[in-house]
Parts: sequence; structure tokens; C-alpha cells
Amino acid sequence: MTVPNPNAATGLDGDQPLLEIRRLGIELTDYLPPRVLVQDVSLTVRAGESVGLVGESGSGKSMTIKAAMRLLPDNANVSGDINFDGRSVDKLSRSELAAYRSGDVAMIHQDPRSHTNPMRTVGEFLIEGVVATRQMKKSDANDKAVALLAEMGIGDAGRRMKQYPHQLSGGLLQRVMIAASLMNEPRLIFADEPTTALDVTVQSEVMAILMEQIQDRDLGMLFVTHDLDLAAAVTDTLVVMYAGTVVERGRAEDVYIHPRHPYTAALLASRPSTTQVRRLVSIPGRPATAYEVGDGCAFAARCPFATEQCRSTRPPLRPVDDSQVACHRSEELAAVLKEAASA
Amino acid sequence: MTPNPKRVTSSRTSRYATALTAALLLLTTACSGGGSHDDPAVKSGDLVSSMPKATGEIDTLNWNLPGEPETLDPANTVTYSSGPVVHTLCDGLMTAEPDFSLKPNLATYEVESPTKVVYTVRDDATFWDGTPVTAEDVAYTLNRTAQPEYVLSYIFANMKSADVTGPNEVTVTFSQPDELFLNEMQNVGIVQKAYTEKAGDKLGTASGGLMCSGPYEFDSWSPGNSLTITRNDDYWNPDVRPLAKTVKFSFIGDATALAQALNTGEIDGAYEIPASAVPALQKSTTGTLTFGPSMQGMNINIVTPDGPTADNDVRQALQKVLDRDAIAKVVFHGAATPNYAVVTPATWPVAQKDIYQPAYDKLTEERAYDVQAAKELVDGSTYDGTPIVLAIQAGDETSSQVAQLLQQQAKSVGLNVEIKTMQPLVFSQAGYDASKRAGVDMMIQTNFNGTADPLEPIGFDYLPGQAYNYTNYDDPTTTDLINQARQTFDADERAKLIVKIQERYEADAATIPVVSTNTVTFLNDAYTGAVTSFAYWSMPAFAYVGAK
Amino acid sequence: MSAIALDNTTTPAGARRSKDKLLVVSGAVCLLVALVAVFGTVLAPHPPDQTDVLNASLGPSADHWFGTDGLGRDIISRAMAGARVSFAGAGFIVLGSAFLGTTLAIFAAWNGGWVDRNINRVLNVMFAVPGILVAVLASAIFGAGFWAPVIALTIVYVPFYARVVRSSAVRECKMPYIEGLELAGVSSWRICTRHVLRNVSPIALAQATIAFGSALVDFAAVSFLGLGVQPPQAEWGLMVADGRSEILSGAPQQSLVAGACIVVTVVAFNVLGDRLSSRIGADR
Amino acid sequence: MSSTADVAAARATKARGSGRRSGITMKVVSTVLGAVGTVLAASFVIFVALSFAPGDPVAQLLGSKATDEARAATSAKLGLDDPLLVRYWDWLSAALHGDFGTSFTYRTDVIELIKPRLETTFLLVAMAAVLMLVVGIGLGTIGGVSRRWRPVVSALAGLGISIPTFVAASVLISVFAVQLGWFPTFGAGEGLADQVEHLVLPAVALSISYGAYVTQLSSAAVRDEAGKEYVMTSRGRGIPSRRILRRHVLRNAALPVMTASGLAIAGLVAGAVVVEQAFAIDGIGSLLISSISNKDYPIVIAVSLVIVVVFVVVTTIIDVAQVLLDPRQRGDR
Repeated sequence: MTVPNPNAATGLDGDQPLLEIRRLGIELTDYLPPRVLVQDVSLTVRAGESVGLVGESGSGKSMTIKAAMRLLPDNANVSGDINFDGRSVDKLSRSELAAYRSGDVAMIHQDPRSHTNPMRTVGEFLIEGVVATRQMKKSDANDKAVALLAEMGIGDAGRRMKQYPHQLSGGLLQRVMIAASLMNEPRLIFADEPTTALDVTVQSEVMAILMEQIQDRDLGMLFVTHDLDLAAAVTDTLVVMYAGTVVERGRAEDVYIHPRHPYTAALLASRPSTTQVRRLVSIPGRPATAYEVGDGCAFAARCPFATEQCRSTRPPLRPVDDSQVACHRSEELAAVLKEAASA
Repeated sequence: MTPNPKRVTSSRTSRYATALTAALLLLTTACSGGGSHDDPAVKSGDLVSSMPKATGEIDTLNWNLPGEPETLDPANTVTYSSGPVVHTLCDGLMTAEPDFSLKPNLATYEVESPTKVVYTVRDDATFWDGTPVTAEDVAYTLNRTAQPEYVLSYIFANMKSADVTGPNEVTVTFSQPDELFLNEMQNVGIVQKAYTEKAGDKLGTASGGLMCSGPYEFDSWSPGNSLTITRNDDYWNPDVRPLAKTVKFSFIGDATALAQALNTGEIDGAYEIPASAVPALQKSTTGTLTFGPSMQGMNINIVTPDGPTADNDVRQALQKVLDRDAIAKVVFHGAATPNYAVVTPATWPVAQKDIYQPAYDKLTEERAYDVQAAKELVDGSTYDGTPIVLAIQAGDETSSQVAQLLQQQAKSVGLNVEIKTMQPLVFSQAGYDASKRAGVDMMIQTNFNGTADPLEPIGFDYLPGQAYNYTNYDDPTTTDLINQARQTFDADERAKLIVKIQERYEADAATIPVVSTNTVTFLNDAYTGAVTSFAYWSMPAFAYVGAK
Repeated sequence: MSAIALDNTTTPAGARRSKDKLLVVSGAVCLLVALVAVFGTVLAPHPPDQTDVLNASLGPSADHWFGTDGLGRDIISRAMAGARVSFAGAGFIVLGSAFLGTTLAIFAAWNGGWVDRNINRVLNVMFAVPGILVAVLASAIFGAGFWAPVIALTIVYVPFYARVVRSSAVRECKMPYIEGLELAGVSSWRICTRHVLRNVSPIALAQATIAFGSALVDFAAVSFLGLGVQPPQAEWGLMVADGRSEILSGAPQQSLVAGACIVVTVVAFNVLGDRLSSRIGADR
Repeated sequence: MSSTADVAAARATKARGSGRRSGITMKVVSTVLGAVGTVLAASFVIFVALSFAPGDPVAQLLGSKATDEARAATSAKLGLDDPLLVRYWDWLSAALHGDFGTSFTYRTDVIELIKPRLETTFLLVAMAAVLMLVVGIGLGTIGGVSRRWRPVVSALAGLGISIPTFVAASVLISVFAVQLGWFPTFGAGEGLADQVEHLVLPAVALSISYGAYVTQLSSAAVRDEAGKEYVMTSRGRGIPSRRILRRHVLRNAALPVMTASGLAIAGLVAGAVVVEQAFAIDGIGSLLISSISNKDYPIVIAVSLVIVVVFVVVTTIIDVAQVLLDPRQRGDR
């Protein structure tokens, strides 16, 4: 898992990004004043590109992809632009939205068990999307589902189709989930921690199947995870979020090897090593949420390098080398951070 | 005396009844004066024994019974609900008139000796199926009813045998003279032997049916819902011409629901209207409420020889602390008349009224509501604040209200009355079984002085060893006087003796008379003819109701 | 990691702030009724048992705000006095069944195995017997009065607690720290009372608050049927029954006042219980 | 501790029920056996409890004037002198042959007394159940789906659940029968149309609090289900929301709603005891109350059993239906 996938870096350049998120803000309106969850987040996913969105729980990464699918609850207020293939997702009509969700994108969730209706069979789950949106006839959909299951390495696909979710193991169910996301031939897949809830033993297997499909079909992917290693291994570009904002963005190997933000470095330093037995270095303090932080850098409270400036002025996202970083002291700390990350 | 107000265990009437009714009318007029409330109370002159004769036919008369009859077996007919129905279906050897007088019905009788009576069954009477009523059927009925398993068997306690002794002749012999037996023959419906034997235990149930000779035939009974009887067009008695083709009975026991049903005309009439429904029905524009004479009443009996009520001063105080006028008005809404003596004016033979009246007036005066006097009595007594337990039957609203009023009024003179509610069965048992009323000082009981012979209740209550002599009253002089009175056949002399007896036991004050109640009948204004005295219970009451 | 899972919808947290008003209001009503139950006879404008036959069945007036009943007693005073009996009835039922139910639940959860299974089976059987039936039968056996329905309903309400408390006690008993305490040699009694009981008691409390309303209604229903508290005691169910005959004469005050007392009290307790249990996070 | 024992027990059960079909059958059989056991236990408890109740049924039968001999004879005839267990055994063996004995007071077969009353009560409960389910589930669904109507529905349900049947009865009688005169107030009527008219107010009174209960539960169930993550999955797949509501949310919410409705229907049967008293309807509830005061054992036991059986049958049906309808409970893994 820690070995970067050499095939991952493809098609960084393209004319128009598939998904473009600009200055996204999300706040919850049933609080007074409204609670800000995501602030000023911008990112792009090109066709065939895999983008990793990394951060701790509460950093706003899941909210971001929910916003991209327009799945946020009514009490969430969204600002900024989300464009898919040049069209604004927020302005899609009801039918366009349905077409967008059913045709252009697909989502794989963290916990396949709670994301499938326990009362419906696997087969019903697989074909419902395409049948209900009239993209396919039922029998065709059935055939395709069986074929996809087989592709996922699921033997005896015909029998599995008639089973209920609780009769499948988590890994198997996640493969079903992946198959379901491919039923409608989407161009972009949102993967929300697709392996986190699985047994460690099947995580890599499921991940491998997912990546294989993504690459075979040359799909774009926005991959949400808290696992920086995994993200670096499977994606082309990494976006690191903290407390609702982007703190660092860049090519996966750049960010992984040369973290430019103290938070990224701290994340890298705190990962368990597979080769050495040592105490885990955890990031001191508690992860903050967007509405809790003041005017300064969101990470200042936990940052060992924070200065007075960090605490009073929020650093903008700015280019540093090939990456973009929101840190006042990025340049002066470059060596220290690289050292810390690889320690 | 009947402890259970829902039940009429005896319905003895007497030949003095006509006179009695008149006496009752006079008396209640005398007693109902006074009271400041302008309640639309019954003026006692309104007590009516029957309504003007009806002439028009009715298709269906909808009548309510105070509850579903448990059975229509004449041998078990003792309740308010079953009585009028059974006595409409089944003729007795005798029958009553609205004024309580008796006349022969299926038979005439001859008293051959004090212990031998011969009944001659009339030869033109027929059962519903057309077969004649024979002496065989009569003897069978009498012997059947005498079996101890039947409730009416007590009537036959002194009967030795009932045998067919001639073509139309039944001879009844007694182990000792029993005058009451003759009167009770109005309440024993004659059943057909053949049918009854075939029906067995099912006789008088919804499925078993009946075979009698009355003016109506049993039609159908759907338990829990309704009971229907239809006219017997071949009724043998030309004097009785029923007007309603069918009578359909409902069984509403709830006062509110009953009043509403009568008010809307959904039900045409009902006997035994509960007191709490009286005010609403008095205002009714659909029908008329009629108060008729009855010999029932309510007493508070002291039921133990011990306890705080053993003190005569306490008893006298309780007599005076009871506001009988208020109770008649507020609890009974005028459907009752205050009463001050165990022997109610209704039970006086009318010819001897002048002998009874002065003594009654004296009691009335002595026991008039007087808080001050009662308080003095209590202060001078041995009363130490021990609660006086007053038992009432659960679910009996009027008893409960009387008890609550007494409790409040007793409190004002320093008597601590505690109300104890007993489940109906326990209450009934407590009426005859001293162990079931341990700890109880007083019980509110419904009193049924059915006979116009005052000696009967006196004998029950004040001779030593009697079941209803709750306080173990044992006064040799009283006992002597009672025995003397029993052998005195001159009415005036007897009355004088009774007044003497009364003076003795009333001084003991073990019974606190409350009110004598009236029979309350409601009938839709479209109809008339109903018998409104309590005699209805022993009569084919529904044969008289018809259109105006 | 984070204490607040922001990725989930935040409605419960958002809703809490505004509904806390409900908690305060319902709590205040409950307190008010409780005060009336305790001091009602003192506060009542008239002596609640004082009959006054000359002023029976009066309509509302300045002296008698809601009129008088069939024996001339002041209706509002009786309703205030009735609060005590109704409250005491429901209170005994709730306390008794909470005690029995919680004890049984913890006993079952702690012992587990066949003990737990059999207790559960018995509770299921008890669930199958309708409360009002048991209360009515109890009145037949012990005689009508205050205690027969109280005892019967106490037993009937046991499974109501036991089921809920048991499941949370089972969860509690499986917690690693309990095993730790056991290994450390702490006695079962101490673990059950100091740890398990303490941790399930908030749920039992919320359950009790909700049960109070139903207990009040069931208790009053038995009185309404004439099998519970007997006159001259003032009790709400009894007053509703007592006032029925006056409804026909167009004077439904007594039934309505007593009925309203029941409804208001039950609403208040239900809302309070609901708010409490959702605060504990044990919302039904 | 408990967990090990449970696991062992679970394994044992699994080992016995081999295969999927027999798993279901075992579950159904054990549920039904449990139900029969409950009914037997209830009948015994009621029988024993009643025999300890004070008051002698003979007092009711023969009145106060009867002689002691007559009382003794009647008591012997009714079998009241036999030991308790003998009486219960006699009763039970007769009951198993469909003979529930003869009423002491009515002196007729208990079955004949119960049957017509049961029809009345059944109609009452059926009408109340229809009202309760239609209004309860309807309102509950609205409250579960629509954020706008949720507070209204939850306030209505909160109020409704707090209105006892006897209070509702008094108010309904006062307003609709006495003031407005729209409905008759008592009895059960004859003929279906008349019966329905008679039972409208009682059915409304009976259904209010259970209807509110069903409303609350179905509202919560629908809301719960609508908040489940798989619903978001479906939305994310572009499935029309109507279809999601119908095919997923409502269908899945139906299971808990069915459970609640079943319990509520059983509750209606018990509640009928109170409503029948309040509206003077002669159903099995009224029969029960009057028989209790008369100590008419055969009726009390038979009616109590009818109520218990209804309870048990309803809960059993729910349990069995749960097993059959919910794939997770079918016990096949």
C-alpha cells in the first residue's frame, strides 16, 4: 500500500476540467450565526485524473463531495461554484440533476452495509439506478450487473444477485457497490473512504479492484480519505484539507515527499510504519472545525512552528514550487518539514 | 327486606292494596311540603298508578329494561328486568291490577283448610301452541319451582305437595298455614310441562325459549343486544287485548345513555328510570315522566350490636342529622319521599291510617333535621371519635350520594363516618352473613316492604334470632307484643298493638329510614296506557301500552 | 477522534436548542401540577368535600368558577384535591414498577444465560396481558379502592421498564471496564449498584417520566369504571364518570374540567419524558 | 459471562435447524408454542386469582331469602366445592373441547353469551382500527416526509396520545350527541348500517390515543428510514425521489409501523372495555365488567381469554410476519 502506483500519474493536462470547484463554502443555517463547515475550497478533477482529498474527520472533505453531488441537506447553505463539464451543478434543473447523478457521476461510500437497503436483494440494488432512470431495460441491466460482478472477481454472480446485503461480507458488498457505481458508465467517481470500514485483510484487494476499473475505463475520481499513504499511492493530485479549508495542493508525489505545510508533514509523521516498530507520533491537540477557528491560520493552535503572524492572519493558498500551500512560513520550513515527514 | 337494590326477591301484595294506594297518595302529599328549592319536584298528588287507556295499535314498541334479563325461566324471575317480561309472557294462577289488587287468572281457588288449598284451572286457557293449560301443567310448574335450585323456591318453603286431584283440579297441601303463598301465585308463571321437560336447563335462555299462555309469545333473544316478544293473537283472555304487535327490549343500564335514547325517541319507554336521569327527562319534549306508587324505600341499617353505634344517643343523633328533604330532592330529584319510620306509610292498611298517623307524626318531628340537637346528643354520648363505617354497594350511585351527604352532615356534629364500598356480591352476602360484615357499623339498603302487613318486616327485624335482626334486638315486651299482634285479627286492635311495638323498637333507632321511593316510568307522548305503579312488575304490563 | 461527527446531518443538535423551551415549559407544568397535588386541599377556594345541597349542579359563577357538582361541591376545588389522589396513584405505580423493572433488568443482564432468557420470556408473557384487564381483575380480587389498581398496574408496568433497561444494561455489562472490575475482585453487588445501575438510571428515569402519563390514565380509567378509588374521594377519573349524568342536562363542566386536568398533566409528562430521553440519547 | 453462553446457545440452535427452510419453521413453531403457553398460563393465573376473590356467586344466584340448604345445593351443583385444581382441570379439559361452561347467572352456554357480543366488539374494534390506521399512518407519513408539517403532526400526535378514551367519550357525547344530536349515544344498534352509525362515536373515542401512537411511530419510522444512508445512495444514483419514497422509505418503514399497528390493535381490544362502559355498548367488555361483579367465573375466564388470545395472536402474527418479511430475520446467513 505504501508503494506509489506508477500508473497513477496519467493525463494531468487537459483542456477543460471534468469537475471544477471554485471557492466552495458550506454553512449550516440552523445555527445562529450559521456554522461554517467548509470555506474557500477550490479543486479540479480532469477527465481520467484521480484526485485525493485528504484530511482528518471534520475537515469538511465529505461535505465537499456531497456538495459536488448536490446531496447536502436542506439546512446547508452552499456558496461558490461547482461546475461539471462546464455546467454549474447548482443550476441544474430537476431532470438535469437526475441525469447528472445517474449518468455522469457515481459515488462509492465508506460503509457499504448502511448504504444498501437491507430489504432489497443485491440484484435489485444493482439495477435500480439504471432501470429507474430508464437508461436500460431490466433484462439488459441484469446481464450487465452479472457481468460487472464477475469483473469484480465475484464468483457465482447469479446467486449473489438474489442474496440480501446482510448475507455478503463487507469486502464483497463493497465490490458490489463498486459494480453499482459502474452500471451507468459514469465519467467521474466519488469515492468516500471506500475501504475504511473494511477488514484490513480485504482493503487492498478492494482498492486494487477499484483502481483497476478506474484505469481500465479511464475515469476521473475524487478520492476522499484520511489515509495520506493510500491517497498518495492511488491518485495523481493531492488536496489536503484542514478545518474546512485547503491547506496544500499538488502532485501526489510532491506532496508526499516534499510536504510544504506543517499539517501535511504532521500527518505524514503520524502514520504507522510498516517496517519499524516505534511509538506513534500523534499531532498534539484536537482537530479543529471551520467554525471554531478565528482569524489566523486554522492549524496555528496545533502547529509547532506557529508565530504571532500565523495566529492573527490567515495565510492564503499560494504557489510554492509546484504545489500550492496556505502557510506563511512554507519556504523557510521546507527542509524541516521534509525531515519531519520522513522520520 | 332486600339488600340488593337491583333485585326484587319478593313481590308480595295484598288485598288492601287499593286502599293503600289512596293512603300513599294522601301521605306523600303531607310529607313533601317544605323545602326552599324550586326544583320541578313531583308533587305527590302526581303519583299515578296507570295512564289513560290506550286504543291504537303499535307495530313495534321499543322498551328498555334496566339490564339484560339473566333468564326468562319463570322459576328464576326475580329482577327488575325479567319480571315484567316474564309476567307478560307467562300467566300466573293469579294476576295483579295496577292498584296492587289481586284477581284470579288461570285458576280460582278454594281454601279448604288452613293447610289445604284447591285450585280449579280454567278450561279455556291455551298455551301459545294452542294446547290447553291443564292441571297437570300447573302441578308440574308448582313442583318444579319448589326445587331448591330455583330462586322462587322460598315461596314453597311450607308446601308439602301439589297434586292433580281432578280433571281441572290441583290440590296444594302445607306443612303449616301460609297465607302469603296464595298471593305469590301471581308471580309464578305457569309453564307447559312437555316443552319445559324437553328444554331442560335451557328453559328461558336465548336458545331454549319458553312455552307459556300469556298475551305475548317469546320471539327472539340476541344476547347482549335485544329481546323481542310478539303478540299472541289467540290469547285466551278476552279482557286483555294487547295493542303492540311486537315489543322489543333493549338493555341499557347506564343512566346517561338511557336518558339520551328516551329523549331522542329511539326508545319509547322504560320503567325504573335511574334517579340521575330524572332531571334530564323531566325537561323532555318527547315523552312524559310519571311517578307511580311503590312500596320500596331506602334505609340505613345499623348492622352490629357493638361499636360506636351501640350508643342510643349516637343513633338518635344520626336520625336527626340526616336531611331527608334534601336527599329526596338532590339525590332522587323528587322521585322519592322522605320517610321517618321502618313501617312506611305506604304499608299501612288504609282503614287504620288514623291509628298510625299520630305515631308517625311524632317520629317525623323527633327525627327532623336538626344539627344543633344532634350535636348536643353526640356531645352527651360516649362517642370517642371512632370511625363509624357505613357500607354501600359499589356502583350504586344513589347510595353513594346519600352516604356522602350523611358523611358531611355527620361531620358537622362531630360524628366521623367512613364510607366503605363493597362489591355487589360481598354486599349481598353481608346482608345475611354476619361474618361478611365484620367491622361494618351501618349499611345503606334498599327496603322492600312489599306487603301491607307491617308485622312482616317487624317480625324479620325485631324478633331475637332472626337473620335481619342485625343489632340482636331482644326486648321481651316487644316479642310478647309481636306474638300478641299475630294472634289478633281485629284490624284496629292489631294496628294499635303494632303502634305500641313500633314505639318500642323505634326508640331503639337501629334503622334510620331515609326515603320511600316511587316507581319512575317514562313513556313517549305518542303512547299511553302503561301501568305506572310498581304492580307493573307482576302484570302483563306491555299488553296495555298502545297509541293514544 | 472528533467528538462531533459533522459529516452527519446536524438536525438533532440544531433542534435541541429550540426544543429546550419545551423542556422548560413541560417541566414547569409538571411542577405546577405536582404542587397542586401536594397543597391542593389548602389552595382550594372551597373545602373539596363540603356538600351544599341547596347549591347543587350550579353553572359557573364568581364563587364557583366551574360550578358545582350534583351534591353542591365546588368543582375546581375537587379537581385540585383530585390531583393528589391521581398523582399518588400514578406515582406509586411508576416508582414501584421502576424499582422492580430496573432490578429485574439488571439481574437478568448480569446473570445472562438461561436466567436472562427466562426472565425475558416471562416479560414477554406479561406484555401479552393488557393492563386494564389486570387492573379490573385485581379490583375484583382485592376489592375496589386505591391499592388494587395501583398494585396491578405496578406489575403490569414492570416489563415496560425491564425491556428498555435490560437492553441497555446488557450493553453495559458487556463493556470491557466491567470485566476489568470483575477481574479486580469487585463484588457483583457493587458492580451492579455502583456502575451498571448508575449508567442505566438516566434511561430508567426518562422511561419513568413517560410511564407516569400512561399510569395516570390507566389509574383514572379504573376509577372511571367504578373499580378504583371510591367516592367521596375526589379523583379525576371518578369526576369524569360522576359528571356524566350532568352532561345530558347540558352541564358537562365536571367531566370536562377533570378530563382537561388529565390531558394537560399527561401531555406535560409525555413531553418532559420525551425531551429527557432524547437528551439522554435513548429516544424511542 | 452472558456473551459466551449466548454464543453457545446460538450455535446449538443453528446446529439443530439445518438449512434455511427449517430455520424459519423452527422460529415459527417456537413462536406459536410460546403463544399457546402464554394463553395457558394466563388462563391458570386468572382462574386462581378469581377464586381468591371475595364474594360467593351463590349470593347472586339465589338472593337473600334462600335457605342454607338451597345455597349448599347450588354451590355443589356449580362445582364450587371442588378443590381449585380439580375445577381448573375440569374447565381446561372442557375448554379444549370447545365447551367454556355454563354461565352461573345467565344459566346458558358461555359461548352463546359471548358470540353476539364478540361480533359487536369486533365491529367496534374493526372500525376503530380502520380509523386509527388510515389517520395514523397517513398523518405519520406526512409528518415523516414533510419538514413543514412535522411540527403540526407531532403536536397533534402528542396531544392525541394524552387523551384517555373515557375523556374523549365524554367530550364526544357532550358535543356530538347531546349538543348537536348527530349520533346516537348508546347501544350497538341492529343491522350493519345502524350498527355502524351507533359505533361511530365509540370508534372515534377508542381510536384517538392509539391513532396518535401509530402516528408517532410511523412518523418516526418514516423519518428514520428517510435519514438512512442508503436513501442518499439512491438519491446519488439519480433515482426519482417519488420512487425512493415509495420503493425504499415507505416499504422499509412498513415493518416497524406494522409492529406498532399490531400492538395498537391489540390495545384497542383492551380499550374496548372502557369504551363499551362509557357508551353503554353491550360487548364483551361490558360483559366482563358485569361478570366480574357477579363472580360469574365461566364468563370472566372466557372473556379474559378472548382478550388475551387476541393479544397473543396479534403479537404472534407480528413476530411471524417480521421473520417472513425481513430478510435479516430469516436467520439464513
